[in-house]
Amino acid sequence: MPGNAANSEDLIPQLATVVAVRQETPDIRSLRLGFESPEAREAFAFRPGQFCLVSALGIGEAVFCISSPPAWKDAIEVSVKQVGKVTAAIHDLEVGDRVGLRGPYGNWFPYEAMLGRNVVFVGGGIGLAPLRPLIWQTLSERTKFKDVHIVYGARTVRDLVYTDDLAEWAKVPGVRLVRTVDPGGEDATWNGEVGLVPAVLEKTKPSSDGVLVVCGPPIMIKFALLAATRLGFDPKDVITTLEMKMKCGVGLCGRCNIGSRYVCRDGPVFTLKEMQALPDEF
Amino acid sequence: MAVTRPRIVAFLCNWCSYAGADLAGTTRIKYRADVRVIRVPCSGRVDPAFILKAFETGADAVLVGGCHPGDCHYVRGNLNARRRFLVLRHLLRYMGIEEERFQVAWCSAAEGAKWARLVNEVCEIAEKLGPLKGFKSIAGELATPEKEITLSGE
Amino acid sequence: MTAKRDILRAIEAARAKGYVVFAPTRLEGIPLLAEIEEPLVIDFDHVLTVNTLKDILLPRCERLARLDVEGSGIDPTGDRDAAILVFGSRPCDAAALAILDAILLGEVRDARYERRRAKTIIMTVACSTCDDACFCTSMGYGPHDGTGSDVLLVPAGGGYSVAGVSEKGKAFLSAVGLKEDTGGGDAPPVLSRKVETGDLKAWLDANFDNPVWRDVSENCVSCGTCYYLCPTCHCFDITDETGGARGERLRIWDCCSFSDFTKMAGHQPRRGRHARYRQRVMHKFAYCPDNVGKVACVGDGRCIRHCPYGVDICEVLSKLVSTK
Amino acid sequence: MASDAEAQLREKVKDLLARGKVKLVLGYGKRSGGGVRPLFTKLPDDAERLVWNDQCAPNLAGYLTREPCLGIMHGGGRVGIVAKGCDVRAIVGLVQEKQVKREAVHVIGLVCDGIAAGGSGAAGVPSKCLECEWHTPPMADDLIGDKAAVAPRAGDALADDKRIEGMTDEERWQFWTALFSRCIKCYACRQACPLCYCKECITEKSRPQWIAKSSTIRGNLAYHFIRAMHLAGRCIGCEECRRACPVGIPVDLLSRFLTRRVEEAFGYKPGRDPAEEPFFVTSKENDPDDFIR
Repeated sequence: MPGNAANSEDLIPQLATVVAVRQETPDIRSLRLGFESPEAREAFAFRPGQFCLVSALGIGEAVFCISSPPAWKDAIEVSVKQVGKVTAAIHDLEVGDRVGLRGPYGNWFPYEAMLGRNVVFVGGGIGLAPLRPLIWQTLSERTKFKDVHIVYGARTVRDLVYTDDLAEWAKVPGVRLVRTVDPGGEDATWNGEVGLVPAVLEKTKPSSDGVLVVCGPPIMIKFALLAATRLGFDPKDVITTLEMKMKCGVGLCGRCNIGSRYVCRDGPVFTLKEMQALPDEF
Repeated sequence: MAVTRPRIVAFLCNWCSYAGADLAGTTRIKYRADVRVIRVPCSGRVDPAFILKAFETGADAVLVGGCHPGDCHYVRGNLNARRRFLVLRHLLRYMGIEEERFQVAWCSAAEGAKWARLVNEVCEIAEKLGPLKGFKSIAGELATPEKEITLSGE
Repeated sequence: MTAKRDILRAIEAARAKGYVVFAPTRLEGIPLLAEIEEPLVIDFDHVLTVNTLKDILLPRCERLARLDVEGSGIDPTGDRDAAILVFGSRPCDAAALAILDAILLGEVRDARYERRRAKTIIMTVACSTCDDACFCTSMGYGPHDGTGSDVLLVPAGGGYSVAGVSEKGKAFLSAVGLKEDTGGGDAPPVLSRKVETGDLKAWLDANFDNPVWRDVSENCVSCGTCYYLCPTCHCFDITDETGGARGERLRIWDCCSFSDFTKMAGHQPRRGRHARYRQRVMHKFAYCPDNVGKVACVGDGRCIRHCPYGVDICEVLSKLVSTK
Repeated sequence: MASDAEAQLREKVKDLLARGKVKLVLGYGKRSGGGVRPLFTKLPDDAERLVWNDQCAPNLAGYLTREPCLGIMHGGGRVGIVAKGCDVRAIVGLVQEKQVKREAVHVIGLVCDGIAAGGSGAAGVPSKCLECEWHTPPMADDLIGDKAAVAPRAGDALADDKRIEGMTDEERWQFWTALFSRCIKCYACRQACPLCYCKECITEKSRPQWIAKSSTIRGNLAYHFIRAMHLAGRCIGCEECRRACPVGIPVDLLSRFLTRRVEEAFGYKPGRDPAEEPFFVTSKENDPDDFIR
């Protein structure tokens, strides 16, 4: 049987090298992964929203969204929250260590469809990671969009990720950045909002004539989607990216389905309209 | 002469045997260097899974050191463990692993000399039985290669 | 009609040509598809082997790569090069391959499955008997069906009629010196079990939240028997196992009835065994039709035969469609 | 097993459900194509579908630690269960280990003189039925059947064990590795076991990964070894694991062997008295210690 090499998957990662590590929060680290050669990076062509699988060799493989914009040509970044066996092993890695890397997989944010419109980004905790490349891409072509609105929150001040990026984004003309922490998560120097992300989103009343992109923990996504609906957004303009347990990343291993849609293959990016057609099992 | 040295894993209670091993060291009692010590809070902490893992990953014998009855820091940890260890020895034998490969001893913080003797004895047992082949035969690709240590003057 | 001894001779010829041969044998009375060295050990009298062609084409444990943990090396491992002949599997198991092909060789192709599939000849021996768990006819197949087979042998008056079903099968027949010889096949056995699933897909699409899922899954204890013995279940896990500096990356079977199948750190989207049982039924009878246009069930009946607690998929389906 | 026992059973269950004494009765019903399977009896009229015969192999005690029984018991309701002597021992074990409150189960004990060969998947006469000491359950709220009518089965329940004991270490290792290399890790043995009720099994733990996930002989042996230890002195020998195994592994051999050694050394038998403390959570000063250096 002749195989189409491009779509033939043997589940074997390539090697990549940890070239930089940044401690984002007490339990989140961002790793910059460099490739064996510029050609290998070139071949790893991705768009914001796609994900990859990173292996700690001998420990296992886990799924991460690519949190750096495609424009960074030297390396890619993933942000890893320590929650289990593989993520703990990845946290133990140091600059110079090697990892397995597989991808990019999945679909991506509909960037072209967002052009010329108001855009609202809503992130919670490490859920800012998949939005980060999209935000950078959007801001690099700022003039092609109307209002850009970013609402980002975490449990506490210490849990906010990409604080340098947030500062950069706030400086871009015409970007409204609202930061928030959950009640009780503020400290003496905090000058942002205090409140849960969906509530703060509603309070900031963005124009519903635009696209809203949201990512965060599952429970936050659920409430943010409700908030978006109340604000009057069209379900097909509300976009999120979902997480399910994945092993293969390409629609073969059979575990990341929600209804008949596979998050790895048909997602991870879904519109609210698409999600409304899925059973409530995510 | 190249010889294959036995690999002994010892799980030692923090409150007694571990201190006993320490004492053996500070009083400069010589004993075999083929033992790898793992400190545990109590012999009662030693889960059968630890022993299995030790054998699975290349140990030829396992030694557990705990407090003498009545001395347990947690009152009954060693006594409860004693039941488990008795059963575990039966299981090992039933599976086809010589039960002598799993040894339990009560050894207090004052018994540095006993510790040294125990290690030597368990080493001798392991040498007499030879390398534990069973687990190595099923480890396949993951079998730890036997490290041959060249000794001079022995 | 072709005599049994000629068929055994053809198997020998295949072995001489370097084929690795799998065939039904008995292990302590249990019919199992296993690699054989000698055609005389083949068991012709069983209804269905406990294991399926999955054991050969999508094995329960397969090494993807050797890992050098300290030196950070990944060394992909291949298969044995030898061509494979599976002799004596049943029509339902061959039909399952057509379903697996649709799933695993679709938009994204499972490279390892594809390679093994390409070098495997499926020489099916049609059924002369069936048991009360068999329901292939209800799923659109039959005891003498050739779907998925390369060669189909149908019992015929003590011998067999021989048909090359695929081009690959026809070529194999001429290579081992067996002539096609169709006609004169015995009448197929008549199945006692019949399940009507007419409106099933529509029912499933509309009833994800129906409380009846709790009732039909009551007996299920969430073991993996039905999955692991199912010829079409194909979900897998990828795991690393290490010993010191060496490791291997393995692909192993996994099962939607296990609670850790979808469990992530701090989030379990599929809670309760009714939800996991529902996933199994939905996957076979709704999601696969949506995705590849085929129901992922061939009616081999293993899940009924081997369920320790009598969960019967046919009864479940009937109960579902009759529930409002 | 007389059919009047079946009639009494139906009567009893109907009455319990009708009077609201229990919300659910776990019993046996007919299985399509012969044999029996568990039947969740919820309405008084469902009692007519209950059966009691020598095909009733499944031990239903495992359902007590699952939904919907758990929910009923947590809500203060009671669950009825039809149980043979061996099954009742599992319930006793669950009570001993505080998984089930004694007052939350209504045990309908049945005098049993053994399961038939081929009963619900068992290939031969279950070895548990040979020389069975528990024809009459050790604990019951209702007892059905005639104790006097029980005819013990002849046969050597320890035949396998004697054979294995007679082997050399080397032969035993070969025996087990050959046996467990067949294991496909479907976990039917664990799921069928009434005493394997852990919410998270050690097989699911990954930090550290005690048991290799794969069904290589390495992973299989580790699984069965640890499981045997977890059941030592707890296994009541109901053979559900053996009955459930799709590839015919007599999974119970290890745990039953260990439980017999526990009995020899400590005089402890699991599942005989709900007031007894479980074997492994306690100890005595004078426990055997001749193996300790």
